[in-house]
This record gives sequence, structure tokens and C-alpha cells, in this order.
Amino acid sequence: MVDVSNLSTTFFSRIPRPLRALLGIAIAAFAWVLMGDRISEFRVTQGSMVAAYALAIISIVMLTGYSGQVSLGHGSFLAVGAYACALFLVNLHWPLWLSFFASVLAAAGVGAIVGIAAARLSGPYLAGTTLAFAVGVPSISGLVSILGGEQGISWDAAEQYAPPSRYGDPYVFLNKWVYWICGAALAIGIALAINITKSRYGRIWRAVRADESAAALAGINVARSKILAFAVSAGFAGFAGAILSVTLSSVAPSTFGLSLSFLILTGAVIGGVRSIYGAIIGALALVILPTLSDMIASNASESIHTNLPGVITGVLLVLTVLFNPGGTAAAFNHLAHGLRFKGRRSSH
Amino acid sequence: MLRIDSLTTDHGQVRAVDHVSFDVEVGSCTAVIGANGAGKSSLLRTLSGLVKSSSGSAHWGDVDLLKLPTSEVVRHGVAHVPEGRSVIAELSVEENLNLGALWRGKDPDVTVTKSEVLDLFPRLGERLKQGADSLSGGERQMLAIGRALMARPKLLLLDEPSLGLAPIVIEQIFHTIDTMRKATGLTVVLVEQNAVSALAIANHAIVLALGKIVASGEAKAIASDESLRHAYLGY
Amino acid sequence: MSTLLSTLITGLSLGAIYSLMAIALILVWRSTRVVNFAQAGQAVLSTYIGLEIHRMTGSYWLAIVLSIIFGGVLGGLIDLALVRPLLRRAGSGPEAAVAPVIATLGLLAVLQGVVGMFWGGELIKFPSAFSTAGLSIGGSKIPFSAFDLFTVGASLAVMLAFSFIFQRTGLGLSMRAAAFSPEVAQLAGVRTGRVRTIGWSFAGAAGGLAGVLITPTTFLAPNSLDLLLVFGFTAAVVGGLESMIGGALGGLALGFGLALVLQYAGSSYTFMTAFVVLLAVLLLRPQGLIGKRGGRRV
Amino acid sequence: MTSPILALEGVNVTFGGLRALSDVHLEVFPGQVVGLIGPNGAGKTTLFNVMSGFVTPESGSMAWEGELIRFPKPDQLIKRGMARTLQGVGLFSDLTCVENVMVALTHKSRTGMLSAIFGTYDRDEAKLRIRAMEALEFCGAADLANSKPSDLAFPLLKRVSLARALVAEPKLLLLDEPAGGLGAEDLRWLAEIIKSLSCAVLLVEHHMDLVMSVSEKIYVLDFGQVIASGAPEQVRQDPGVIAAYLGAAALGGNNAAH
Repeated sequence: MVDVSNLSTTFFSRIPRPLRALLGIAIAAFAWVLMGDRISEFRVTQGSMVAAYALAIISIVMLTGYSGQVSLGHGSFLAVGAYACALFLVNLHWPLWLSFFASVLAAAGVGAIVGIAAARLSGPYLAGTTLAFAVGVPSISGLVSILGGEQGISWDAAEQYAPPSRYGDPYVFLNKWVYWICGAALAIGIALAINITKSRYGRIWRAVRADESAAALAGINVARSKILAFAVSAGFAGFAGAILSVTLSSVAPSTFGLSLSFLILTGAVIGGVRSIYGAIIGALALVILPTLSDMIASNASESIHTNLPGVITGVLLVLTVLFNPGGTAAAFNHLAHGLRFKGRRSSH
Repeated sequence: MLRIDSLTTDHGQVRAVDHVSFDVEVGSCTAVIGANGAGKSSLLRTLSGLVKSSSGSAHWGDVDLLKLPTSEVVRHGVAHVPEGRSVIAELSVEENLNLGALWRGKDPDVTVTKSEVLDLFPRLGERLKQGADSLSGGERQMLAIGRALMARPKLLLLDEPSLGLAPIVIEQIFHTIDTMRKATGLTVVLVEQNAVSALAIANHAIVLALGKIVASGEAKAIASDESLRHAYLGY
Repeated sequence: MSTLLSTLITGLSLGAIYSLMAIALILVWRSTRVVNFAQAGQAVLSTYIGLEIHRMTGSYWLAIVLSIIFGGVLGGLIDLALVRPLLRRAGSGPEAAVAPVIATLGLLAVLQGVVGMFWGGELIKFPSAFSTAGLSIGGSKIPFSAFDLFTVGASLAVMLAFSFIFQRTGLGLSMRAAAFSPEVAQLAGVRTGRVRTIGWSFAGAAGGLAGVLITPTTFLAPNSLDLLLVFGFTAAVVGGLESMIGGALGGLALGFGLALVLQYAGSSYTFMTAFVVLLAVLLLRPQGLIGKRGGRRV
Repeated sequence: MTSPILALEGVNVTFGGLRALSDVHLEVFPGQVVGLIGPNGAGKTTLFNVMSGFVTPESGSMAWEGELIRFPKPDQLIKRGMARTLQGVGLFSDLTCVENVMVALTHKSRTGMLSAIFGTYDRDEAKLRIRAMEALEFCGAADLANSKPSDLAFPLLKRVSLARALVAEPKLLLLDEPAGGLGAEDLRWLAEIIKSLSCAVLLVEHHMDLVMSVSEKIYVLDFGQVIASGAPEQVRQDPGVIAAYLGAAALGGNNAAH
């Protein structure tokens, strides 16, 4: 009889996985709410941005870190999610949660279609094609009138998703309410992402990424698994886009240009392209860096002021690729592993 | 003289060449034989710097081969014809040949070398302007060797010239190698799985198994060694 | 004069510029197996350098020559400072697959940011030595200016020069050999690292020229050449990404195609068209329109 | 007499004008160990690639358990009851050894996408894990379960890759150079385990001692053709085989093989 007891011993891992996810969501949500009460109103909106970026980065982690595919155009899937959310919410007056759900499905659907093409492409071909996709998609808004052209669609957040109130007196400010919504979305997103990546699908994606021939011989339909990864990843990107649109209470093609795609990729690389928790680090970096460069360049001319964040992220990208390819998460792991190893040694 | 001392090469977890030592006299031909995966190709690839050694040394005269990047090895008179008819299919036959002597620059001797190579392989002369992808397997092997000879090497490292060729072509190529060596005083290290053909033209031979030398000596003695045949073919 | 014919003539000079960009991308791809997304940033920087020289000296010719030279030097430096260590560190796993893409994207951000710091973000008109107004032939005006003629001529000259270097010189032979089979090239004594640096230099120079040629008819801004990059990549893929002639023809085909779309459907459709063309070529004829069958795995 | 579990008839493959396999016939019976040998470049791996769907032949047919079938796609192999190891090891570098083996049980997994999203798959996964551990234990690699391939020595990796091929309990196992890179001790272990298998085995191998000692029947390929087949003793006496291996000169210079 094979002994598998040593494979799952911690108290936490004995809890059934769905319950564990709920517990994790609850704890994260509590921390998120607590944090929201300690920071200023402007920072609260930045917190909402962190949630949106983190979900977007998770979609890159799924796609690149797990299934090994590259996308330079993931901003487009955010756009699909954001526009879908706006249409369901504003035009069809669906409730917010249903709009979120529908925009995830819409983005995943588009992702599946793109994934069918992507599964046949590799490396630079895939990168170049998704780049062209990213350039092309925002121009669609000019072709379909319901999307509102260059101006896009904007709405009154207080009307669409007002915070709960008693006698017309809201419990929380609108921004903080949105921040709570975003936080809940992020916690749910992380829980689902962990569930998926720990399942057989995560394992299959990593196997296909490592060796397609060996994966096929192990009975895996390589193309199907890549398409599925693309669809799931696009779904998360769509979720991120929906949240972004709720935070901004508007959608416009200029939000979803090439730079957004690059920004997400930057966050993924800095956080660590294999790590779902690294996505939070990456998202924090994306929000903090402009603030930081603001402080550095507060006395400099306007052109330096506006361009410093771009230069800093670019330099960070290059340095990360050259010196710390696993990203921050891998560096932490390394450190933790080293400490643990040392500890074990000294106990002998 | 080529002097190899305790040379060791690792491919990840596999030790491809395991403390191999042997000498090759100038003007002689040494055959390196052994089964697939015995480490024969890895040995040559280490000598020409295509893979890095883990330990040991390899000197060609005064030159420490292991210190040279691949592109410099040929400048010290060592030419390596890798396994698998290594011609560049996208280039013409003539360009493949010219490539071999590019590093010699405007040396007027290059044209002399070229006519010598074409004398040796007249088939190539007929096909100079054709793309190398139009050649047959045997012609490609000739072109690969011809490209190496364009460098006017003193030491030729040949990796499985017989691979995938018909017996009649193999015989022709081995015959050419033999006459060329005797005529020019070229030193040859010949890696082969086709043992008998290789042993027929070699002075010395070493037998590799799992990266280690399991037998070495005069080619004739190795050829008649029953225990070698056992290690080699299982009978 | 028929609209169709005049549309095709417009497409000619656009196509010539796409060809230049395609050739720049192909040069780097062949020598390094990297699609250099920073090419847009390199081209922008060398164009701004040309602009600055024009402001200082007033000479268009000096500006164009120096910006080409600057583009070449910049390309070579990027190879030495970034690509060489990157190739040496090539690891495995998902990080290795995205590393070159990320590195060139990071470089693109740096270059565009630096340009923005020095020259600001406003749109600038780049000068030209020739009129950009249409020539008139036999009293009727055609949509082809003296500058367009110069564009086509200069692009053609560069392509001919490259073609001479590649087909007739030892340097060209070593570049081709290193591209097709680095191992055989090294065994034949080709210093592949140096050859790669030269390839990056040539690419930088070609990209610089493309930038100088396209900006008089459009505007110059830190990210104004992103589209040129996408179109250049599309042209390169249409041509098969391996052959310079393929890239040149791919650029012309795309130039004609986009000019037609612009004329008959409107500007909103041009990006989508490029994307559809790109995808169609990759999925239906991955070896490019003129490549041999079975040539590559995408 | 039982019908062969696998029978190939008249298989032809050409690569760009070069004939890699010509008119190859081959039969494997249930439970039989069959060796496939030949010099470098003789077409052994190409033949394996035909059987496992990486190469589509120009002509020829394949019968599985007496029934004519289309040449399978690589990912259908395992569902047919075939498994193949790759030259080298072909392990997934990012997965632990037990995860590596579990990948080959994917077709037995009942976890759907919804179940993956909501995380209700622990029981299903545990079942796969137990089967994978059993396969690892059978190959003497149970204690490597949680190691990554990059931390292990080559012979151990070979065990894990064998476990991955065996875990789905194939009726026919295609082994591609299992002895490459193994030392004497591991070779003995390999011979033992091949003999102990209940499934049929088709073995491409350069190590003659191993092939001769485990095979009931041997096919010899040279220039894409079967030049000899039969019992090990019979094959080892065949002049054509000696010529192919040691060179034509071994027979006094006459080109006996052709």
C-alpha cells in the first residue's frame, strides 16, 4: 500500500478545498476592508486599481506562466470585459454581479476564438500577432455606434451601483463602496485562480509548456489545452476589465491601448510570471511606481514628469529579465527556501 | 600532436565523456568507435568548443583547445565536420565552400585550396552554382568535408561521415579520406559507428562505451578483437 | 486619372517604408531569433536626432545621414549591452520564452520615455527636402510627390545596397551562414557574435531611415512609430520572416493593400485589415507568400 | 494462434525525396518483447514516430488487436492502450515526479472545468495520486515523488519516465532507447523490469546485450528496410546484419546487404 499521508498533512490542507477558498476569501475581504478604513479617499481609488491590475496580471500568469503562451494584447480582453460590462449595466440595466458574470463569459468567448488561432502559433509569431490584435481592437469602437466611438461610454456610478443606505444616508462613501466591490472581486478571482491552477488543468498546462510531444504521448490534446488556457485567461482579463470600468465609471478606447497591454505584462514580469500571489506584488508596483516617480520628479519639467514612470518600468523590465527572471515572487521563494534550508540544517 | 588528458564533459545529469585520455600523432588517423550514446560526438564537440568540458585538458601542439571559442579553433588548424552532413542548405555549393575559407581573408592561396578540393571531389565542381539542398546525401557529405578542407586544416575531426549513406558511397568517402591523409600529412580523428570501414583506414583506434575508453590500440588489433565485437554488437 | 491607379501610387511610397521596417525586423530575426519590438523606439530616437541636427545645421542631408548612422550605432550598442548578456543567460521555462519579448518591450518603453523627456510629447512635423505636394504630369495632378519619389528611391537604394552586401561580399556570406546555421558558421571560423552585432546595426540604420522617411507625411511623437512597427511586422511575416526580398515584397503588398482599404473603406479599417492579413498568412501560408512549403513552424 | 496486438503492413515514409522507411512489415503479439535494432539513421525512431502518430506515412496500414485502424494521433495512443517513452527522458521540468506520472492519467480524471473552478476535485486527484504512486513504486522511484526532475540524476529520471508510460496500464509499451545513459547496475534492473512486464514491449535499443537478453524476437532495420527478423540467435548470425553493423568490409568488401 502506498503511503500518501505525507502528501497532505497541514491542518489547512485538510479542510475541503471549496471551504478553504471561502475561508480565504473571507479573511482577505476583512483585511481589505480594514485597510480601506486606514487610507485616504484618493488611496482608496488606487486600491481599486490594484484589484483590477492584479486580476489582469493573474490572467497573464495563467496564460504565460502556466500554459507558456505569450500575449502582448491582453489589454484587448480587458476592453471586451469592460465594454461588455458597460453595455449590460447601462444599456440593459442588469445588476452589477450579473454584468460581471456576463462580461467574464464574453471575454472568455472572444479568448477562445483568438485561442484557436493562437494554439497554432508560437513564440514571436504569437507575440507579434497579439500585438497587432491589441492595436486593432480599440479601432472597433469607431465602427460600431453602440460602443460610443472615441468618447466611449460613461455613467453615473452613484446611479448604477450606489452604496447601501438608510433613509438616503449611505453607510460608506461611493469610492469606498467601489473599493469594497473590487476587493471582493479580487478575493474571489484569486480563489478561483488557485482552484483552477491546482486542478488537473494547471498540471496539464505546465506539462504542455514543458514538452508538447511528451504531453501528447501522455494523452493530452495539446491544441485543446492551449485554447482552454487562452479562454480562461481571457475570462480573468475580462473580469479585470469589468472592474476597471466600474472603478472609472466609464469605458473609452484610449484606456485600452497598447500601453495597457504592456503595463499588465510589466506587472506580471515584476511580480513573477508563475505566481498568482506575485500578481498582487506586480499590481502594487504598477500603482506605486507612478506615485514614486511623481515624488522623485516633483520639481522637474513636465516632460520629465510624464515620462519618468515609463522609463522606470522599462528599466525595471530589462533588469528583471536580465538579473531576476523569476520576478519578485521567485526571489521571495528563493529567500524563504534558503532560510528554511538553513533552519533545518542548524536543527541537526 | 593532439594530446587529450582526462577530458570530461557533462550534459546536464549525464556524463557524456568520462576521463578520456589519448594521444594522436601528427599525420596519423585515429578511429573513435562505439555504440550510439557512447560519447563519441560529445568528444569531438568538446574539442571544437561547441560544448564546454567539465574537467581535463586537450592540447593541439601548444594550443589549449578548451580555452578557444569555436570560431577560433579553425584558425589554429583544427577543422571539425559535425555529424549529419553539415552543409548549409540555404547556400549554394560554392558559397558553402567559400565559407570554409572566409577567415583566411584575401589570401591568394585560397583559390589554390579550392581547386585542390574540387580535384578531390569533382562532383562538387559540376554543381558549384546549385543550391546545396539539391545535393544527394553522399554529395552533401563531400561538401561538408570539402568546406572543412578549405580552411587548410592540420587536424581534421570527422564525425560519422558514413551516417545514412549507401555502402558504395561510404567506401568512396573513406577512400578519399585515406588518400588525402597520406598525400598531405593531415592528422585525422574519425568518429564512426561503422567500425570495420573506419578501422580499415585508421592507424589507431579507441573504443568508447558510456563515455569511457574500454579498449585502445592498433587499429588492426582492435579489428580482430573478439571481445570488442562482443561489447559492440553483443556477439 | 483613375482613382485606382492613384491609390496604387500612394501605396508605393508607403509600401517602400513598410519594406524598410520589415527588412530591419528580418535582419534581427535572422541573426538573433528575436522579433525586436524596440525597433519602433530606435527608429523614433534616431529620427529625433535627425530633427535636432536639422534644427542646428539647417541641412536636411546631414540630418538624414547622421540619423541613419545614429540608428546603426544604437542598434549595435543594444546588441552588445542587452542582447549579448540575454543570450548568455538563456534559461528555460516560461521566463525564457518571454525574456526576449519582454526585454525588447522594456527597451521600447525606455527609448520612448527618453525621447519624451527630451522632446516632450507634442506632435512635431519633420522637415523634408522635397515638396510633399503631388507632382503634376501633363497638367493633371497625381497623388505622388517629389518626396514620395525620394522615399521610393532611397528605400530602393538601401535594399540594393543590402542585397549587394549579402550576396556578393564575405561579410554577407558570414551573416547568412550565421543566420541559417550558427554552429556550422562557427566551425568555419565565423565570429557569430560580431556578425550579429553588425546585423543589429544594419537593422538600426534601416529602421532609422524608415523613421526619417515616414515622418514628413505624418507627425513625429514618441510613440508615433508603433504602427509602423506593427505594419513592418505584418509585412515581414507576409514575406516569410526569413528572406529580405520576401520582406521587401511583403512591404509593397501591404502598402498597396492598405492604400486600397484607406481609399475604399476608410481609415478605421486599416488596422483591422493588417491584422486579418497577418492572421490569414500565419494560419494559411506560414512560410510566407513567396516562401517554400514546409519551411517553418510557427 | 492469437492475433498480433499490433501489425504494420507495407509502411512507406519519405522525407524530402529521402526514403526513410520502405515497405516495413512488423508484428507484435500480446505479452511479447520485440527488439528493433539497426545502425544510426536506419529509421527506427521514424518507425516509432509512425506508430505514435508524429509522422504520417505515405502508405501502409496498421492493425490493432486484429482490427485495421487509422494511424493514431499522439494523444490518442494512451486511450488505445499504447504508451511510449521518449529518447532522453521527456519529463516535464516544472512538475514533481508524481505530478509527471499523474499527467498520463489525465484521461482517467473526471474533473471538469466547473469542478476545477469551484475546487471540488480533491477526491478525484487523490485517486490519481495513489495510482501514480503505485506506478512509481513499481519502478523503484516512490521516494522521488515530490522531487523535481532537475534535482535528480539521469538514471532516476529514466525510472520516472517509465512509470509515466506504465501508469495507464498499456497493452503495448514502446520503449525508445531505455538503456541510453544507464550504468551496469541500472541496466540489470531495466532488463529485470522489462521481463517482468505483462504487456507487450517493442524496444528500440542500441545496447545489444540488453536487446539480446530480453527479446523473444528481433527486427533489424537498415536504410529503412527490414533486413532481418527472427529469434536473437538467428539474427546475430545473419551476414546482412553483421555487414550493416560493422560495415560492408566485414564480409570481405562485398556489398552483401544490397
